[in-house]
Amino acid sequence: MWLWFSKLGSPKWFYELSGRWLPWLVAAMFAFLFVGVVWALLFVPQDYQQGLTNRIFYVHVPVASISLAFFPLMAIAGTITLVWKMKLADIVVKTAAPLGAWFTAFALASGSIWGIDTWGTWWIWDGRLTSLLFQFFLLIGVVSLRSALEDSDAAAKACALLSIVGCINVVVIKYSVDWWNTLHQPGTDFVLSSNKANGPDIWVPLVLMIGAVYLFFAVSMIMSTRNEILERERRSQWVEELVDNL
Amino acid sequence: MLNAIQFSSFSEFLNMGGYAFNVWSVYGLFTIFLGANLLVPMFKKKQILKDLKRRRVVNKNARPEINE
Amino acid sequence: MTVGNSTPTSAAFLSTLKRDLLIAYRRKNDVVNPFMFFFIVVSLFPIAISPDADKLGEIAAGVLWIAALLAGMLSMDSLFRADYEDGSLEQLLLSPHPLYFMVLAKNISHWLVSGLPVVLVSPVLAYMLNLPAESYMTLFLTLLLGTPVLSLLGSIGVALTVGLGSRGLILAVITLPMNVPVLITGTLAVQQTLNGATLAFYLAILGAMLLASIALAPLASAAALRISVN
Amino acid sequence: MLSAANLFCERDDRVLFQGLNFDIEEGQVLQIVGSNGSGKTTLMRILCGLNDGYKGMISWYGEEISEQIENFYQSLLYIGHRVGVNKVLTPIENLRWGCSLQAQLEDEQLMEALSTVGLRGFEESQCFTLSAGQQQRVSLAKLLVSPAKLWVLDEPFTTLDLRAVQHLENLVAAHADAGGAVMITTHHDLKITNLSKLDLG
Repeated sequence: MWLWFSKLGSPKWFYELSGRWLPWLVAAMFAFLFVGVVWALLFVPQDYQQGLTNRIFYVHVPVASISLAFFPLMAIAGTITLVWKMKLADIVVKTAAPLGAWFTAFALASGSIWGIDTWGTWWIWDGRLTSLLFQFFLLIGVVSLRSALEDSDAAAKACALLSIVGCINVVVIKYSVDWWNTLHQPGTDFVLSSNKANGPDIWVPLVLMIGAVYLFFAVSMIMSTRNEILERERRSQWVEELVDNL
Repeated sequence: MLNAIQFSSFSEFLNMGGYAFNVWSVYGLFTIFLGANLLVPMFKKKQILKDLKRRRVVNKNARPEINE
Repeated sequence: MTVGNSTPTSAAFLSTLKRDLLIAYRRKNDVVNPFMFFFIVVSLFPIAISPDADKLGEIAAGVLWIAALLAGMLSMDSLFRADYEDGSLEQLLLSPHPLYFMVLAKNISHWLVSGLPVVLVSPVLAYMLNLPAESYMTLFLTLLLGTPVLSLLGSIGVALTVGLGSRGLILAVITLPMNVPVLITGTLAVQQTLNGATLAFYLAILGAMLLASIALAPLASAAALRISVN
Repeated sequence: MLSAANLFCERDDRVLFQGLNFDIEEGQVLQIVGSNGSGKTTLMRILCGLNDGYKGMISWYGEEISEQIENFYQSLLYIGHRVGVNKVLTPIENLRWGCSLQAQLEDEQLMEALSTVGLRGFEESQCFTLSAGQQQRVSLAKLLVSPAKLWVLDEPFTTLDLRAVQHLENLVAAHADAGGAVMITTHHDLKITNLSKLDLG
């Protein structure tokens, strides 16, 4: 177990392993995306209340739900950085923060576009949108702390700590915003579908899209992580050999 | 299977039951979102490798005695 | 070598608290400025929105909370800054006592100097903003419990950024979103007690937040200081 | 008392030192020499636990330092480039706080220490009115009253005048004679018996 763990922390090992996995992940991602998008756009029956805007859910829901995973991910990686000083964990914290900001931004944008017709306005202070908005702010905080600290070792630890603090905070914010929201304007949270009984035509494409977005998340993280490894390990022998063999 | 398609014509598909703007802008943003986060790291990798290669060549030429 | 008795942590805690209060007393600007800032920001709202008493009464609690939050955050900067620059922070890190208590002492002194005056003057400003009279006590008590939480949370952000030469607004970007739960509870307390909710419930929530942040925030600040001094 | 085994430190892809081993024993003065940027300050900060960007083992009386950090800090006095003197406080207030972290001392002892380092008459004036050398002396007054066995002094002579330099040198020698240990960086030639040197290149 310990050996496996320390091997996982080795950038070289990760670089080689991920190099072998990446093509398969990319292929799977495109397959899931293609089937999911075609199914969602063409075949899903329209919602009796929301009409064809239900197509928006098939991208909004996967992205929004995965965006909630970023702070826990960063907090776990941050803990590993602080406790075991594992290089790879810090790279995960570093690459996850901007990607998480993208995910959150897209979830916000798609949520508010969906709301144009349903709520009659681009933006309402709905519980979910509000807590996503603050999650976005906190992620931007981690990104800007990283770019402000020049010393990479201090930046690694500072961002790890901020991720842990941020993760606790996001959870508290989530609950307090929900509470605040129910007291101020009850019942405006959007629901996935009002006709759940409709069967597999509704949820199979959703599952496919969730899979596709998860794969996209993995692919993008792995790609940025590999870039970061190349830059940090540029003086090591294996990177020099890799460059020589180009 | 084809008769399960919800639209009878292509223009109807584009129209999205009157929600063309909402649906297509979200899917457009989705494409940008995916594309940016896949292409940017891809180009960055090329850039890094090019950079490392150039530096490697410069180093080799600068200190030939070390590499021999 | 003169060897005195080694210091118990409580004495080191009090000594640090006393030192920081003394510094604040010497640097009166640090005490007066947050207070004046609070006063001025609150006074700008009637000018920007409307002097209409009903409108002001509706937003009074929120305005006072946000002004208190901003005043606290702006004054946070001085929490570790001077100590970092003159090397006292290193001495603090090298003390044989748990850093948790040293940081807590500094936080308490900071709140006494910049938070407490704001809390004390809040009823006066609440009156000027035409907050319903029955809410004065609610506002005062929630600020009393809530502003220390803001200080404790802000201190984490300050500790993380103390080593930065030019920090600009990064401190605000990091710490402001963290204050959302306190802000929600504080302002809801004022609104909901007007509608007949019991104040004790909100005070209990704020009290729990205060206890949790007393227990955890100085630990995070201490860890952040060790990182920043590195 | 303090020993370092196989220390390795790199900063910005540059190895500052590797495979560094040394011991400091009671009664010893260790002068760390090396050119600018050779890692003298970094080494001292690592030994004090202010910097953890190193590999290797540092032990205090044979036991790893992180296992007994409070013990170690009870016996450590560190004076860095930034001497830890707050400018709005007076020398006596600074000294009172600085010492209170380690030991409970009477004000008379502190006053005496301040006049020994040549600050008689300045005890109650705020430090920003004092010169850099005088501020340095405030931190040196701590040496007189601190119970610490190990002194770690980073360039303590820079702002001092000749007499103060002589005085500090005597203090260091006396501390070693009394069974303490001193680690010091300076470009100055120390006239101290049982002085050993560690060259970082």
